[in-house]
This record gives sequence, structure tokens and C-alpha cells, in this order.
Amino acid sequence: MNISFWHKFKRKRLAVIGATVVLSLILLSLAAPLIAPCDPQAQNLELRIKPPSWAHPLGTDEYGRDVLSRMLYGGRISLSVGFVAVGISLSIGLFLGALAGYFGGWVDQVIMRTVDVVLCIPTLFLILMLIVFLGPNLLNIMVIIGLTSWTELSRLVRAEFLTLKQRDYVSAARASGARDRKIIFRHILPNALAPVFVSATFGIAGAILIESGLSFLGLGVQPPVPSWGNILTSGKDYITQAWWMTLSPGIAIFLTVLGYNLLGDSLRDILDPRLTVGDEHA
Amino acid sequence: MIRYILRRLVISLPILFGITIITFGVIHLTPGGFTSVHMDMNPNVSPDSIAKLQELYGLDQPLPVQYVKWVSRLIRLDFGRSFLDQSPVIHKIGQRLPATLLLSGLSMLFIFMLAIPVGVYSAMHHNSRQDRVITVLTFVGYSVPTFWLALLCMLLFGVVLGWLPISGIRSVNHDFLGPMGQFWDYVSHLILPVFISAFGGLASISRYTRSNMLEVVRQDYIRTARAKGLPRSRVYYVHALKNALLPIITIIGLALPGLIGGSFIFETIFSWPGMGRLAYESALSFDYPTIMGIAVIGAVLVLLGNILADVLYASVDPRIRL
Amino acid sequence: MSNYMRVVAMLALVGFVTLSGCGRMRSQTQVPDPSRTYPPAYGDMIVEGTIADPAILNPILASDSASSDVTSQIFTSLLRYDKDLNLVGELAESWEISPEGTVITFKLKKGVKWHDGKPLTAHDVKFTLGRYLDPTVKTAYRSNFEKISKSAVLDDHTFRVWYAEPFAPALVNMGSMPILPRHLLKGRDINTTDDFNYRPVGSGPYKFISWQRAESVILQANPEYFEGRPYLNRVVFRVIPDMAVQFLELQNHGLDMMGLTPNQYTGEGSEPEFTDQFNKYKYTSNQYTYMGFNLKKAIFRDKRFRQAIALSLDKEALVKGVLEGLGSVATGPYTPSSWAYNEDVKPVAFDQLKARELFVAAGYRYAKDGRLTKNGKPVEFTLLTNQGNRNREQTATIIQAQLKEVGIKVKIRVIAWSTFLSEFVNKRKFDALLLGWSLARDPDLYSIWHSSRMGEHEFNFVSYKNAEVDRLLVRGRTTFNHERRVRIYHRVHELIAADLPYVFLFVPDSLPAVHRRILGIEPAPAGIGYNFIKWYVPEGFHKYTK
Amino acid sequence: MPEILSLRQLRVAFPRAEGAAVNVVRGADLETNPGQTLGLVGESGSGKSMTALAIMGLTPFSAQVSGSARYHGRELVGLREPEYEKIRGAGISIVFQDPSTSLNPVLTIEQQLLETIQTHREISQKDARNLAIESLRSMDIPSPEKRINDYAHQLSGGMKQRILISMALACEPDCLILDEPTTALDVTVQAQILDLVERIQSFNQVSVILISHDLGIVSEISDKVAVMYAGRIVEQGPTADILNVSRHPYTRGLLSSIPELGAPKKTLATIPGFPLNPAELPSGCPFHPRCSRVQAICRQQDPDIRHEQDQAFACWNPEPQHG
Repeated sequence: MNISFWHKFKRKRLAVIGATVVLSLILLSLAAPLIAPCDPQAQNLELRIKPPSWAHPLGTDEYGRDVLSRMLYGGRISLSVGFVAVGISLSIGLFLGALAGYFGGWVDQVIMRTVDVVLCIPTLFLILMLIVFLGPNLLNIMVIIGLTSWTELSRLVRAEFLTLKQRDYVSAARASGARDRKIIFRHILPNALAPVFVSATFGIAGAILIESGLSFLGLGVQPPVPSWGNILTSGKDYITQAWWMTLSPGIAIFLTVLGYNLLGDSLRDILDPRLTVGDEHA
Repeated sequence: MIRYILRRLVISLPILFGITIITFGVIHLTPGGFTSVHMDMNPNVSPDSIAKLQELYGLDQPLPVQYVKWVSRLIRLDFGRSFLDQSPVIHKIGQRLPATLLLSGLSMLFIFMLAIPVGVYSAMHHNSRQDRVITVLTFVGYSVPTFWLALLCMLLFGVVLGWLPISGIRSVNHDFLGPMGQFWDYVSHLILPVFISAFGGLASISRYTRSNMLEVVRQDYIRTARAKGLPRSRVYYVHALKNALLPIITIIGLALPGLIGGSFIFETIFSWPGMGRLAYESALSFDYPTIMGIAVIGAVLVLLGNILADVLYASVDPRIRL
Repeated sequence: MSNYMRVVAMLALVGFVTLSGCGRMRSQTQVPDPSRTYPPAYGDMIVEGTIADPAILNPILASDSASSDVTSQIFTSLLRYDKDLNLVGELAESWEISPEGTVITFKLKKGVKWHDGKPLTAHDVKFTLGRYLDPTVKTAYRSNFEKISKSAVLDDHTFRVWYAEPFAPALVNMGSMPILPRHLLKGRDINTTDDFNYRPVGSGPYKFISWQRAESVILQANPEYFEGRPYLNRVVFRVIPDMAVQFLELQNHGLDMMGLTPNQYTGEGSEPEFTDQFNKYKYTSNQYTYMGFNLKKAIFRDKRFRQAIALSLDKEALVKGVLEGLGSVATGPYTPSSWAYNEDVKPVAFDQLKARELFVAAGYRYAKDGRLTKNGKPVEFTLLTNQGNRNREQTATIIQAQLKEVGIKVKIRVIAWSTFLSEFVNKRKFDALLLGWSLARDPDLYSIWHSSRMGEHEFNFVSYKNAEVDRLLVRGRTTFNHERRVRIYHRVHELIAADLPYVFLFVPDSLPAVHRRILGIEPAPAGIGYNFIKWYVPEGFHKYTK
Repeated sequence: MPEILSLRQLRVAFPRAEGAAVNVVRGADLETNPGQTLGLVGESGSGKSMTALAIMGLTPFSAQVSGSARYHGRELVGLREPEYEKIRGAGISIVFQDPSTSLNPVLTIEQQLLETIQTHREISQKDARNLAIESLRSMDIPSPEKRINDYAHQLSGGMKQRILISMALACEPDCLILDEPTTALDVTVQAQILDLVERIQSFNQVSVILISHDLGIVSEISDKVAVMYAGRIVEQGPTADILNVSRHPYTRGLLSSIPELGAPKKTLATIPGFPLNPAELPSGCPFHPRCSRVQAICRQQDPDIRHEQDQAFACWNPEPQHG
């Protein structure tokens, strides 16, 4: 990330907006214990399903819990689902993609055929089966989303490695007797990271959406742990009478996912050397 | 050409094998399974009956034996019968596939019809105000949780405005309508689900078209075309678009799993009688033969679709000869 | 910035307008004046919402409630329950139990016909029983009939079964067996008679017309039905897998009838826009929700501890919180709709002060931070429940909060049904469970409470053992005299309630809503469905005229 | 003789968010005459291709073009796009450096030729086709009626360049810009293409601008030569004069690096230093860091153009006229 990157970044309004939205939501959830007005689990059955008021700015839910506090704590869960899932898929995708791209031959064959197999089963279906059979809890959800979404990434990394390993500096490193591991980590990987970074940004957005979709089917993070997905889902049954129960989680998910997507899209524009501004003839 | 297709088919066999292993492995992750889901807590069903059922379904045998039996039946194109309702799996899939293909095919069509011009426009006005507005708008569709948007639209267009039916594929009195009435009945039921799923899928294709266009537009042959004095529209819509669209054929191939598998979230919210819901329901009820059948048939269709996409690509792109 | 903000603002606005505007409901249709009476009329159709697609329309193979809702309109059995939950004849004109209780003879009504016009005879009954007992048939109900030693057709309209020993539930089991047509199924493998399993031919009030998988099942009134032709011409079961959508469909008049959730009943469902169009009903169901303790675990062995926990839980608050007040507090293993229910048993009071005293009396101590401890260790346990049941999740959440008030830390684990059963319940690896029982009408609870039923896969998974209860349960199922059985089961209710192997929490109400154009519905202890064939839409109010 | 194209102080600049704009072309003055070839020579990055693009109105989106470029007296700088489209291909044509990427890979040669003709002329499909075949034949393409159905990937590099030239000439423009037309081709093909260029100019009375980094090639077929360095035309004049009595030290340097045909192999003189980055020009004369005749003033001020006889050059301390 050099000066020119930050320079371009600052000029991309959508990138700045996306980053601002994402960062503020992350900060808000990190600060949840400091700013949440109530205990997210504290029930008050006298105050069930009350519209927004000064005491409860986003209203209360069916147990009389404060929706704002639940949103703040739920943000921690939802955002960490995104981060952990992508962390897992990044590690797998990078590792397998690097192996396949760098070594080629049968290693490549085995890895890429595995990718083909996984790609033939719709990802959501695979996630669904795994969650049904392993049970929906926070850890399972993060791990399963991570385990099923590395295929695109590994293809991407492999392609980067295939081009980068032909570069002169890699040949030079090899000629000077550098070990494979050093070549992979020191010489190739850093240069292959840009598209990976972009893909990870989209991945986080996708994972958050998947969690909310699973919640809709009752297969997301299980109550009483709040996640934006299950807050939205529990509000669903009250959608005609208590709009505040779905509005805030719906908008929070929407903003986060939109933020990550705008960020990812702009990053792709910035980092993709093929799309550099001023190079096109139009 | 035929040799190419044959070779691709042969290469696909190990992939199919891998798919059978994965699905079989995944569904046997949980101990207990089918009978315990359905009978274990029913006070009217005795444990003896459950043991008997386990035996009837062959679930008492060791897993490798079950796998070999299943695969050897698969080879003879026998997908077995559903545990849940005893009907042949192939029929169940046959009943559900058309609804899914109708819905996802139409929304796919919509997505392409909308996303390609939008992507081209975005590329032509690259980095302008219009481009940014389009970027945000397309991502809006992708970023809203589907079921929430669907519920809001159902409320607005169904309950409040009363313009459209809320869910299902046709009305309950569909059989009594005339041919035109039946047609409109289908159309009105399709509008909301097609619109919402297309809205959600717009972003990826339009972004893809945009970046392809941007890449193509800086090729030398585009400069040549402009240097010949061709009008801008011809440069973009003939010279650039034709090149930019080629990779999209492969995208259709990649979109096939979703097209065939449908989305169970979507089909559940719209009470759509499709494959996605079948997959979801059979997973929830541990209906092993159905789940495995869906996975295998889906994968076969996807493999065939990919081959088709490659062949199509080759026949459209003059640089490739099979 | 401006573009982006505008989009967000627009979206929020759309959401807002949508949600606030939905107080108004569209198509208000003309409904009959409730203060007038209308003569019954034939015709029209009722569209009923169902959450799941039926699995299979052959009652011997089906084990899901969606299937039995449909098949109960198509098939008939020897006996049925009337509006006051008494057993009355359906196919059977009369029945006779031998004095020692081992032989039951059914006399069948004459002139009953299958939907295809063939006569229904005692041979069909014998054939059906044979299928239930056939080990190759994939039925879950074989054990209901395993005590039968012999059966015989005495003549075309007389059928007899012999039991090796007296078995009180026999009459209910035999009486509720849906009869299958022998002439269509004889000599075939029932498991795979697809033509029949998906296009059933029965003898009930409605004939099968069509079934679009995952969409709808359509039935047509049977003019030949032996109890009279139903007024409503058609019944449509529409599959809508999401309760929120089902309710939207009801409001949009895409459905005529559905079971409401408590919050639908009290929320939107009590607005005049809704009640102008729909009648809501409320009656107690035959199921209850409980928290069961693993009595094998040391912590739950002490009855005082269990009592203290029961005292700590505000059951009324649960009924209010989970069921919006639409239900009652459970007092024991029977629900108020059963004749075995002992009205003298009162629910455990909510008294956390007394609970604290009881904990202390049982040797527990309160630490400075307010937590309950035993031998210096804080008391905590895990409450398991199955995933996918919102009521149970809600209940568990409230229990957790209430027990926290008396210093007990409860961890909630929500686990997928299959794993829940196979890994935790069947292997007895749990502290406490949150579950419910849906009871049959016969009060025989041998399989749930008898101490011989503690094996893996068996239902006494809390390992409850009480010699008197064991004895009473055996007596109850071998006694035919109703008064004696009432006394026996009242005692069972009392004993189990006192022992507290479960904390009995609540009995939810059934909350159906039916469109107001449909008349003839008379709520009774059995609910509203018992006289379905008498439901009608008066002339001039028909909605589906074709 | 009236000029076809005349450039006056043509400038192309790329504005930057920080710092001054990068001037890629810094005031070029050129004229072309019918039936004559002007050779534009310079190292890569000297701005010669950008000059050509500026004439065609094909500079990148972010470039700013100023100064004047007149075609038959008509100002091209700032011309509206639809007007420009009428001139491109019909008045001024250009052939780019790399024939392998300059043809659209998914359209046939016929489609690409015909669209050019039909854009500029009201002509039937059949006539256009005949015209296209004729124009291919005139470029020495064997069996053009067959070749015309081919796609780019089916043709050799030399063939593609002939097609591109014939495409450029299809609507009979009077000005043809050839931007390094032979660089991407092998030596034998190079010679054939150059022959072709000479022929074109003689029988069509077209004015040709031949852009190349190779003064040797340029000098073979040009009537006039202009040498560009760092975005400026540092010397121009009749080919013979430039070859014999070049005044600018840079031109001298270029000349001494041409291998003489038939001469015994000897070490070629090279110009010390590297071509400059247009974003980081030194003060004064941009050539001074590499110049053997550098003086104090060279470091401070960029020299103006001086005209002496037919030659023009920008140098404080030119080479002597007869040396």
C-alpha cells in the first residue's frame, strides 16, 4: 500500500464512503459495552414490543429487551461471523491456491479437481446440509461458511501465482538458491495479495448475508445470543405490528454489506492495474 | 468437436465420484439421522418399530456398505425412493425442477437484459456521477437481506396496495380460469419473486460487464475502430461489447448451480414449489436418498452445463477451434 | 456523498411508508351479519394454510401432521371423537368389549362406499390391520397393534380382534386406525403403491382431486358420504412454509383459515380490520411444554432442589411472555382437555423467597455475589432444547433470566433435532431439557413414565421411578371401567406433579382463524374441526363460485 | 504548395492531482504536403505517438490538448466528436504499431473493412465489398476474396499490417499517419511494408507521416524529417540536410547510431544516458544532461527554435553547419 494507493483511494468517493460505513459499524460494535444503554439479555416482560422512545431509542422486542443494545452486541457477532469465515476461507484459499499455482503438476491437478467438485454443488446448499447435520451454533456457522467459500479464492490465487512465478525476480531468486517456502512467502505472495484483499472484502459482505439468510430459516446464530440476522428474523413475525423490530437490523445488515461491497468494488478498481485511470482510450 | 465433448465427459467422471463422496460424507455426519428425526419423540411409536424401520431403510448397515450399495444403484440410474414419502427420488426432482427453472431462468434473463446495458453504460461513463449512482443502486439490491425485502414488497404490493398476489406459483382457483386468465395468473405470481431475485443478482453481472468493457475498451483494436471514424455507439456496442460479452457465457455456466439448485430462502419466503425448498426440506428431515439425488443430479446438470458453455464459447469465439 | 445518502434515505422512507401504511387492509369483502341466521347452502371452497407439504397421503405410511390433516378428510376409521371427546362410531355402528376385556367386536354400518363406488366391508378392516402388522410395511405405528393375538371377519359387516391380555388403549388404537381399500391394494407392496399413495381413494367426506407438490392439495366434497354430503364443495390445503407469509396471505384473502401464532392473535389479529373479516377461536390443546431434569444427575436427585426451581419460575409470566397469555399453566402430565386431568392439582406457586429458603434448607448457600453455591461451587446447569421451535427458544430464554434471579446460572444450548435426540437425549447426556409432549386422547402414559421405559430410545429419559406410579400405570392400561381409570389417572397426575421430574410449564391454546363467510362452526372441547362437514357459506356470500 | 496538416504549438498535457501537469508534447510545429512523406523520429517517450493521437483526437480521456492542429485549414483541437468522426478514416487515417492487436479478433476482415467504407460513404453492401477486395488486392494481398472472410488470428503479421493499411486507405484520405508500422514485424516483411508505403505516397498523392524511432528507416523514404526529444521537435528539415548537416547534437547522436549498410561492422556510437521520463524533466534544455556540447545556459533555459535555411532546430550551441 503505497502513497499512490492512498491517493487513489481518497479520490474514490465510494471507497471512502464504504470504508467509513464499515469502520463506524465496527467501532460501534466494539464499543458496545460502553455505549449500550441496557444489558442486551435483560428482559422486561412488562415492556414487550414497545415502539421507539427516549429510554429505548430503537424500541423493545418480544421479551422487552432493548433493541438498540441488542443491535450493538449483535453487530459484534455478525461482523465476527464475517471476519472469521473469511479468515478461514482466506487461509484455505491462499494455501491451496499457492500450492497449486506454484508447484503445478499433480498437486495442481488434485487441488483444482477438488475445487471443481466443490463448485458443482451450490454453495448455499452445501452450507445448509452441513449446518443441518452439524447443528447451528456460532462456531459451526463461521467455520462452515469459511470451509465452503474458498474455491473462488484458490482459483484466483493460483492464477496470480502462475503469472508471478514467471517473473524475472522469481527466477532470479530461484537461481540464487532460495527455498520454495521463501520464494512463495517472500517473493510471490506479497504481490498476489491485492486481488485476495478485494475478494476478502466481498467475502465478508457475503458471509454476513448468508448468516442472516440462515437465521431466516432458524439455522443461524441461535438465540439468546443476538446477531443481526436473528434479530431481523425474530422481528419478521411481528412485521405488520412492530416495524422497529426489523427496520434497524435490516438497515444495519444492508449498510454493512453495502459498505463492504462499495469498498471492495472500489479497491478492485484501484488495485487492478488493467483498469488504471488514464490508460483507456475512451 | 465431438471428441472434445467426449473427452470432457470422461474428465467429468472423477468429479462425479468426488461429489458422491462429499454428499454421502456430509449427510452421515450426524448420528441418528432419519428415523430419530421422525419417530424418536412420538409417544405413539415404539423403539422396536424404529429399529425395524432402520433395518427396512438399510440404515443399520456399516457406512461403506451403504455407500457402495447406493453408488452401484446410481450407476444403473436408480436414485432410490425417498424415506419420507416412499416416492422415487427422480419423480420428486422432476416435479420440482420446472418451477425452479422457470423462476431462476426468468430472473437470470432479466438480470442479463438489465445488467449488460447498465454495465456498458457504466463503463462508457466510467468514474462519472452516473457511474457512481449505478454502482450504488446495483449494490443496494445485493446488500438488502432478501427475505426482508421480499416481506416488505409483499406487504406493500400485496396487502397494502393489493396489486399482486403474495406467494405461490398460481391461485387456488387456477384450474377454473381461461387460458388467458391462467397465463396472467402465472405472470402476476412471477412478478415479485422475479423482480426481487433479479434485483439481488444485478450487481455481479453489471459489475462484471463494466470491468470487462473497461478492459476491452483499452485494447488496440478499439483504438483502430475509433481511428476509422466509426461512431462511438458502434465502437462500444459492436466492437467492445462483442468482446466483453464472450466471458459472460462462462459466467452463465458458473451460475448454473444456483439456477438449478434455486435458493431455498427465496422459495421458502415465496412458497415457491421448487428444488431449493425440496433440498431444504429433505435436509431438515434427513431424507438421505432425496438429498443425495438432488446433489448428484444437480452436479450432473452443472457439469453438462459447463461443457455446453465451453462449446458455446468456442463456437462464438472465432479464435478457438475445438 | 449526496447520491449515496439520498439512496439510503429513500430506502428507509420506503420501508417506513410500507410498514406504517399497512394498518389499512385492502379488499374488505362482504360477510354475513353475525346477528342473523342463514340457512346452510352447498358450494364454495375453503383454503386452509399449512406450514408443510404433506409427505404422503397414505395414512399407514405418513407420520407427519400435514399428511394426517389431509388424510383425515379422505379416510375414515371405525370410531372417532365427538365434540366432547367421547368415542363414537364412525364406520362402526356399534362395538362390544368382552367382559374380561380381551375381545372387541365391531359391527360396521351398511351401505358405506369407497370413493370409487365399491362397498366398504369388514374385509377391508382386516386387510388394513394386516398391513399394520406386516413387517415389510414402513409404518411407524406397528406397536399400537402388537398386542393383538388374532383377528377375524365374522361376516361382511362384523369384525373381531382378540388380545392376549386386557389392554385399555386397544379400543382407541383399533378405532382410530384409518381403513384402507383392500380391492386396490391387495397383493401389492404398500410402500411403493405410488398410484394410491399420491392419489388416495378413501371413504371419507372429501375425495382427492389433485396434489401439486409443495403447493396445494385439493379435495372435493363426497356426495355419497355416509354421514351426509359436506356443504363446502372443496377444501384446499395451501402450503406456505413461513408463518409470517401465511398471515400476510390470510390478510390478503389468499387463505380462509390458518392457525394463528399468539402474537398474530393478539396483535394485528385483534384490529377491527381483521376481526371484521375473520372469526378467531381459542381452545386448549392437548400438548404441554416442560423442563425435564435428568434425575440420574446428582444435582437433580434432591426433590427439594427441583421444588425450589419450580418455585423460582414464574409460569404465569411464561404464558404471558411466550403465549401472549393464550394458554394455561400446566400442572402435571395431563392437560385440561383430557378426562384424566386432575383439577385438584394446583400449579407450583411462583415464590422466589420460598425457593431461596428451600435451597438453603437443602444445603445450598448464597455467595456474596448472590450466586447459589453448593460446597463452595456455584450452581449451574445446561438447558438443552431443539432448534427450530421459537416458543421453546423463547421459553428457555425466559427461564434463564428467571433462574438468574435466584442465583442459578443456566446455559442454553439449542441443538438440531436429530443431534439433540441421538447425542443427548438417547444417550442421557443432559442436565435439563426443554421439550413438549403432544398427547394422544387415551391417557395411557406407560411409555413416558413407567420405570421399565428408561432404555436408550425410550421415553422415560429423565429416569423417573416411582413404584406407585408404575403400579397405577399398569392398572390403568388393563382396566376398561371408565370411572376406575379416571381415579387411577387422577392419582398418577397428582403423584407425578408432586415428584417434579419435570417442571410442568404451560399448555398452549390452539388459535385458528376462519373467514367470516364460513358459518356452522361450533367450538367445543374437541376444537372446531369435528363438524367440518357442517360448515357452510350461505347463499350470496360464496367467494369461489366455480 | 498548400499544407494538408499544420501543427502550431501543439501541446498535450496530463494534469496530476498533486504537482504540475505532465507535458508529454510541449509545442510541436509541423506541416505536411501532398505526395510527401514526413518522418517523425524520436526515442520512445519522446511524444511522437502522442502527437499522432492528438492529431487524430484519440488522446486518452484525461489528456489536455492545446495549441493548434489544422487540417486543410480547419482547426482540429477542440473539435466535437461527431465532426471528428467524419475526418477520421476519411480525411486522416492512422495505422498503429502492433498489427497483431489492432484488428478486432471477433469480427471478420470483411466486417471491419466494410464498416469503415460504409461509415463514410453511401454505398451498397455489394459495391463496398468489391471496393474492399480491390483495396486489399492493391496491397498485394493474395486471393483477397478469400482472405476477406478470415479472422485476424488466421493471418500473418505482415498480412494484418497490409490489411490495416488498406483499411486506413479504403476511404481515400489525403493524410496517412503510420505509427511505427514495421517495429513489430520481422525484417523481410518490414522492407515489403516500406515499399508499399512508398508506392502509396507516389500514386495516391497522400501525405504520409511516418513515425519511427529508427532514423535509418525514416531517412530511406521520407522527404522531410522531424526529430523529437522530450515532447519537443528539436530539429526538422529536408531529409538530405538532416542526414548531412544536422545541427542538433541529439540528431547527430541518432545519426551515428545508424548502421551503414554494407559498411564493415564497427562499434556503433550511442548517446550516453537514458531517455527521459516526461514527468521529471530537468531545467533548461532537457537534453543537456546527455549532451556533449553542454554550456551554462543549456542548464538554465530551454532554447527557442531557430530557423536556418530549410532547417529548424532548438539548440544553444548547435553543431557547426559543416563539420
